[in-house]
Amino acid sequence: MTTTTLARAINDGLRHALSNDPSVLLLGEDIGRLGGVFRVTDGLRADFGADRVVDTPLGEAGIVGTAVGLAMRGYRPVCEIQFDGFVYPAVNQIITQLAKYRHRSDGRIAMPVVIRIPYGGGIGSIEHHSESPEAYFAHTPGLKVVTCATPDDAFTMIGQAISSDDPVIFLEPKRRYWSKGAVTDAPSLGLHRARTVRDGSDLTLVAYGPLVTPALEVARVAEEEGHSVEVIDLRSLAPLDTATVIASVLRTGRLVVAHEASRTHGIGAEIAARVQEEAFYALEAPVLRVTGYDTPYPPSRLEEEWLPGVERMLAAVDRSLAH
Amino acid sequence: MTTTTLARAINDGLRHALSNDPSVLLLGEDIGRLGGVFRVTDGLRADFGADRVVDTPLGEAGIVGTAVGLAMRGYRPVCEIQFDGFVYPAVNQIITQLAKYRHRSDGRIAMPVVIRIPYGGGIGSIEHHSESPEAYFAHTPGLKVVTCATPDDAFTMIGQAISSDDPVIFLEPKRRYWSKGAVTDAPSLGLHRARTVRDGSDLTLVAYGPLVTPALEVARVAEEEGHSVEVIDLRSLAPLDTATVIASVLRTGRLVVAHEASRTHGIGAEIAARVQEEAFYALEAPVLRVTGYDTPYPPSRLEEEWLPGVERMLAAVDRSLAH
Amino acid sequence: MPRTPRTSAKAKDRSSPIQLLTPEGEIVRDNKLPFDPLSADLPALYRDMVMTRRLDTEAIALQRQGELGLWPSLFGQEAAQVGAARALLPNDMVFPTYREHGVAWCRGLDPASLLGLFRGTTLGGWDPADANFNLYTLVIGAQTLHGVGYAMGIVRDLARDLLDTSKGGTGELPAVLVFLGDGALSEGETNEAFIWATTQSLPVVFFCQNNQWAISAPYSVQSTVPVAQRAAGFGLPGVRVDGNDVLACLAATRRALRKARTGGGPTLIEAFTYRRNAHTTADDASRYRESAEEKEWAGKDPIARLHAHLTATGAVEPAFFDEVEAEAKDFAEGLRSRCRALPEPDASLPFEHTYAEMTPELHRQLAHHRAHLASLQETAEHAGDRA
Amino acid sequence: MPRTPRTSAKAKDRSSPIQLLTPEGEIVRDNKLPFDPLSADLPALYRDMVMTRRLDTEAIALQRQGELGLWPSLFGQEAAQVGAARALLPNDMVFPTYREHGVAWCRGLDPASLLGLFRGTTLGGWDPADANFNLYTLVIGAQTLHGVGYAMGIVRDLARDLLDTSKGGTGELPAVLVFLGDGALSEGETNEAFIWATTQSLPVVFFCQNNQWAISAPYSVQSTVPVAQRAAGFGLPGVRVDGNDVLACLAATRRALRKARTGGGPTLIEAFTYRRNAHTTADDASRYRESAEEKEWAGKDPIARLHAHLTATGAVEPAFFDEVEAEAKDFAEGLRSRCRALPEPDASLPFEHTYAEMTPELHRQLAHHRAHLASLQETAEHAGDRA
Ligand SMILES: Cc1ncc(C[n+]2csc(CCOP(=O)(O)OP(=O)(O)O)c2C)c(N)n1
Ligand SMILES: Cc1ncc(C[n+]2csc(CCOP(=O)(O)OP(=O)(O)O)c2C)c(N)n1
Ligand SMILES: [Mg+2]
Ligand SMILES: [Mg+2]
Repeated sequence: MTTTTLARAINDGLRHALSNDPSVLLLGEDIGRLGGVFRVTDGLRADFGADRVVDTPLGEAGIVGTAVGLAMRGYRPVCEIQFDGFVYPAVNQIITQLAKYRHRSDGRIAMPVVIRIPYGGGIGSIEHHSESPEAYFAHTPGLKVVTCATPDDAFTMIGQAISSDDPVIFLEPKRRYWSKGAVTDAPSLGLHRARTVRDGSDLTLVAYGPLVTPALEVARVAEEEGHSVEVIDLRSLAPLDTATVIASVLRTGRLVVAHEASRTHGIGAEIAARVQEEAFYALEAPVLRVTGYDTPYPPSRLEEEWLPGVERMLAAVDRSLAH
Repeated sequence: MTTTTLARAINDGLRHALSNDPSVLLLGEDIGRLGGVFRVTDGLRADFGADRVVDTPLGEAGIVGTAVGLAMRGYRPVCEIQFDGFVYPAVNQIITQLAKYRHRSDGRIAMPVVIRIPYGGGIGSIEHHSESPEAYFAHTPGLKVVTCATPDDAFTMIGQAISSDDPVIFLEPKRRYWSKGAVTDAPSLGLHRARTVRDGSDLTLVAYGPLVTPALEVARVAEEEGHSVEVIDLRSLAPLDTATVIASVLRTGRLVVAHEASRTHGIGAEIAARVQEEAFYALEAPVLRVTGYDTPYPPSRLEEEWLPGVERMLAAVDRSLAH
Repeated sequence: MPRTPRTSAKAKDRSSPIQLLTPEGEIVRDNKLPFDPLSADLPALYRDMVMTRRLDTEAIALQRQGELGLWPSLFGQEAAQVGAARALLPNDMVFPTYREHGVAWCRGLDPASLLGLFRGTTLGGWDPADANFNLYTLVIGAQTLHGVGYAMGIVRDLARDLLDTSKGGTGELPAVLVFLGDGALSEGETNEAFIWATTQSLPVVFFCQNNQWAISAPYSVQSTVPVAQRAAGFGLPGVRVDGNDVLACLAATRRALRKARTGGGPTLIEAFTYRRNAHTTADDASRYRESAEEKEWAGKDPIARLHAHLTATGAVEPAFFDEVEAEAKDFAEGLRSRCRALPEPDASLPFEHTYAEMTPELHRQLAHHRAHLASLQETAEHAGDRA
Repeated sequence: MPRTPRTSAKAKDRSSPIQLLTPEGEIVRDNKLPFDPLSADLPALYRDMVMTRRLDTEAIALQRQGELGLWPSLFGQEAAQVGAARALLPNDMVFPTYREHGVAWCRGLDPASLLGLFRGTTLGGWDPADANFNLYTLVIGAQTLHGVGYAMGIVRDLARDLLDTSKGGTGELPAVLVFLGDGALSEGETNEAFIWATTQSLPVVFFCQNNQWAISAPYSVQSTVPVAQRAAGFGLPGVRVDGNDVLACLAATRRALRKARTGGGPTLIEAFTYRRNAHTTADDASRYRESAEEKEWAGKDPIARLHAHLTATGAVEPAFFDEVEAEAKDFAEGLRSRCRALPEPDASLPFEHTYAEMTPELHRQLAHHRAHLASLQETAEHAGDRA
């Protein structure tokens, strides 16, 4: 067990995969010589060569499109998109090709492709560098979407994603890249399972990626106020581990979902829809959502307040408990 | 008042806009000489010239990207995407540019651009020709998304969309192109208002685009069985006219939402999330969804059963009423 | 025996397509594309083109009879497809668009399997590994990047010693042959494919059938210069051949593939041809083009010119043509019944093929769907009960 | 007085960039790009470059002081930007990337307004109509299509008699000048822009600053041939100039803009230059390139060579240089304080600027947000109460 940053944990996971499976290779802009703008691929080109850690031309469609072709030839490409806001040129290849190939080919052709995307706000950056595009992908049949909140999960999940025979959008909470934590080699949860990171009995608080840390803080503060909040780290956004969430809500009767992405059609909407359907009589209050607003991401001087944080989550918890 | 097909009603609406506003122009693949693969732009090039009804190169990014530039120069471009499944090469321009320009420019630059997309299944076509991509756009702040179900609305709404100073994704239910109906010049509803197309008191059934017709059929059958179903045609998917839906649910206590798009993160999820939040105590049963499944669109021999239709809606109505 | 070819009269005009077999059926020489006519099995090429055309004609008929929903006809493009395909080795990989029925034929793909996609029984229909012929791709341009990525894989297989280049004695890589249309040149993705292929010097050949139309858009909507010239901008060689000349297509593709296999990098070939039918059976070409143009191109028929050549040179017995005709007729009849016999898809397949394993939600949805199908069945059995 | 220019020694090498002002400060002639040195105001160009560099230096300092989050430096590209910009007429429209601070300077944009974007107070910062200088675009390549669309609008304005081309006596269209980087050549959208511009013969000039790096990717990752050669593939003229030579950049852009204005269609200009700083203040160039390369390019400095020329020819008094220096110093000081004075954005702006009118949902969300802000305020006032 070692203590390391989330970025380094992913680096370790990539290194592990590159070492163990010669069919793994990395593609992306600036991932080689530079080691990526966040240094997540630092040192990998030196150790595995430019053929396996490929500095690509500046074209996201090219990155994903060639990954599709590589997968057809038996490779397991791991693509890096430099920032959340730059994934869109690749969306045609992702949605019409990567997501659909298995189905199109009557199950014959697998697409074991991982697309790593640093996502989310809070780093004081400029436009297109702070977005949360997860719902676009989670709405797309054929894709899997996961995100990690701790170095431990980061290490384990990147490995699981690379082993997956389905395409995985792997979302990295960029403002947590430098957060440190223990990395164990304990037997781990399946890639598509949510994790209850704190037990509680009065209310269920669901978060993922960058908001797991503030969600735990919310539970701590709530406890001081006499409320027992259960916190679930969703981890997998597609498929959703509805079972874990519903089991919790059946006990607590109350649910708040938090994410940075815009509210309308965000992950919270789907969870609310499922929970009200499957735990209708257990709900003592409506499912509440604490999310980014339905505006484009604001200039960074506004982001601290614009982003859902501890205060807004606490307010929602209070509101739910008051029902 | 005349009776015409939905396709022709849009054609009339486009003609009207081209006649009345010299800053309107149409861009798209095969819209000129051919009049579009569905003939929606039939005759317009002959009447308004190749500079205003522009046969473009085969590139959707180019279509929307140049529309953005035209809008900056004061034009009101109306883009046609040939089929739902071919919008994705344009998604970068739509999401990072078209949707965000007003916000980026501190409100200075308007993007009065319409993107017309024939969408939905049921016409026995091949892959990429039967999809329902509305949720991607409805999740994108800065975009408006509307769809029509009747020739009357088609005519009115395309005109309203072109007059809008915001970008509008205009979804045309392709399997209704040949449906006939009256086109009035009655004073019409705002572009972003839902319409109650049938009053009822036991349950609210929300649909839009291609599913409004079967929803009305469901209400008819239900009536024979003694149940009074209110049918709402949503018309606007972004913004959602939540007020109309909630007012209805406050009366009926029951809600079923139907759409062809995949279930997870579809429009139904957002409606369920809002209604359970805002009409929590009025709901006598969970909000139910009747939707396309979470698979890619199937080969056409399977579509009739795969698509949500009268039978599946009726089953959901029964299930809700039995709660 | 072919006569010693004379030099093509057109050879001097730089941009005019290279021709090795004239519309009159004469084999000519062009220094820009050296070719030994003895290296080609002309009767076999003739047979391929006739069978390909018959496949096409038959599919159109099946569409008219309601057996297929749609059919994109290759009529007029037989030489381009057969010429390109016959340059391939078995371990080369092909990335077609949706119109390469003639390439499929030459690869030995079961022609009936091409029909499922257009009949609506599948979105694919064959195993790409069977004949090294990928699935059809309907999103214009998308397959160009797949072909490039596949070629990146080949190069890496080589580095990993996974390629047995010693056996068979070629000492060469497999190559990738990517097909695209003239319209596809306008999609950004296609241009990215050129960039990736060139900067990595990949073993890939882009074969563009410039049939001069992208549905209703004449080539002038896409470009002011020939397709082959696009290559110059990206630093890969471009070559323009008469796409109705099976020998020129064969020669150009052979040369480009050889270059690719030996590490010489990619090539863009333009086969200048003509889409003699409408875009698909759903299209009406009379709305956007002149029948005079269609007539003109009828006079440049790719099959007729090889027929003329084979006849003039006496390379085959007259009976040969009858035999091929008879074979095509048999084939067409078989195809018809095999089309009707294509298996209907099972309703659970979309659920099962979305992921490697069904998710819990898909399990639920499939259960729901099965119940729905059962109730439909029931409704059908007790028709009228409900109303 | 400039001497009669001699012919450039490099003029014979087709692919070497055209140079009109040598690194030693000598004006030379190149038949491929005729230019009358008297047509340029050399001291003014010198001043523009010095002020531009000072703007850049100052912004870097502001970033170090924490006043800006980030700054993309143009250091080394002053000649390319000033040369291109000084070829513009007022009613021409410019579509920059995010590095064209020198172009902004020449257009007369308030330089302080460039800082808001990097300070995080706005995503834009100026009205594009004020100086016919569009907002910065951060998505690589996206602006190329905007420029092309804008040019389509110009042509249609002409058709609608909305352009007063008679007054001012030019009889010419406004033109569009689109900037892009060498990396941007690899995005599909950029290539689509070439297609649209060429097939419609639009009044647009693409000005590519090939600074040889796209963050850490050397140009060899993007292409095996010079940027200007890309043009050939699309049928538009390409021209390659020394991007550190303000006269060559001016001359090439002038010629291309004139051509565009008179209906001659688009041009692609490659200004071969060098990004002397890291990609942005957040980048560390030592991770991916040699300092020897950086040193080599320091020797080709665009300002030094014009300084040498002005000194050698005695075109300006020695005091001129001091005056420009003093002006730059004043400007820098003013910029610093104006940066700090940039207005903080109001929290309601994102809500108000998402649509022309706020939707009901946004009204609700803004109300919620205001309540949230108020409660934060309260919490701050009664700090510690909660815990
Ligand atoms: C991305 C995309 N946009 C639009 C279409 C609709 N479409 C199908 S075929 C076609 C024309 C293709 O022309 P070309 O590339 O010349 O190939 P051809 O049909 O002539 O073989 C178009 C526009 C599509 N399939 N994909
Ligand atoms: C679509 C997209 N992908 C990736 C990025 C991240 N990025 C920002 S600048 C840059 C390099 C651009 O290089 P170039 O076009 O040469 O311009 P330069 O920075 O050299 O001026 C990259 C990859 C981006 N902004 N947009
Ligand atoms: Mg074509
Ligand atoms: Mg650069």
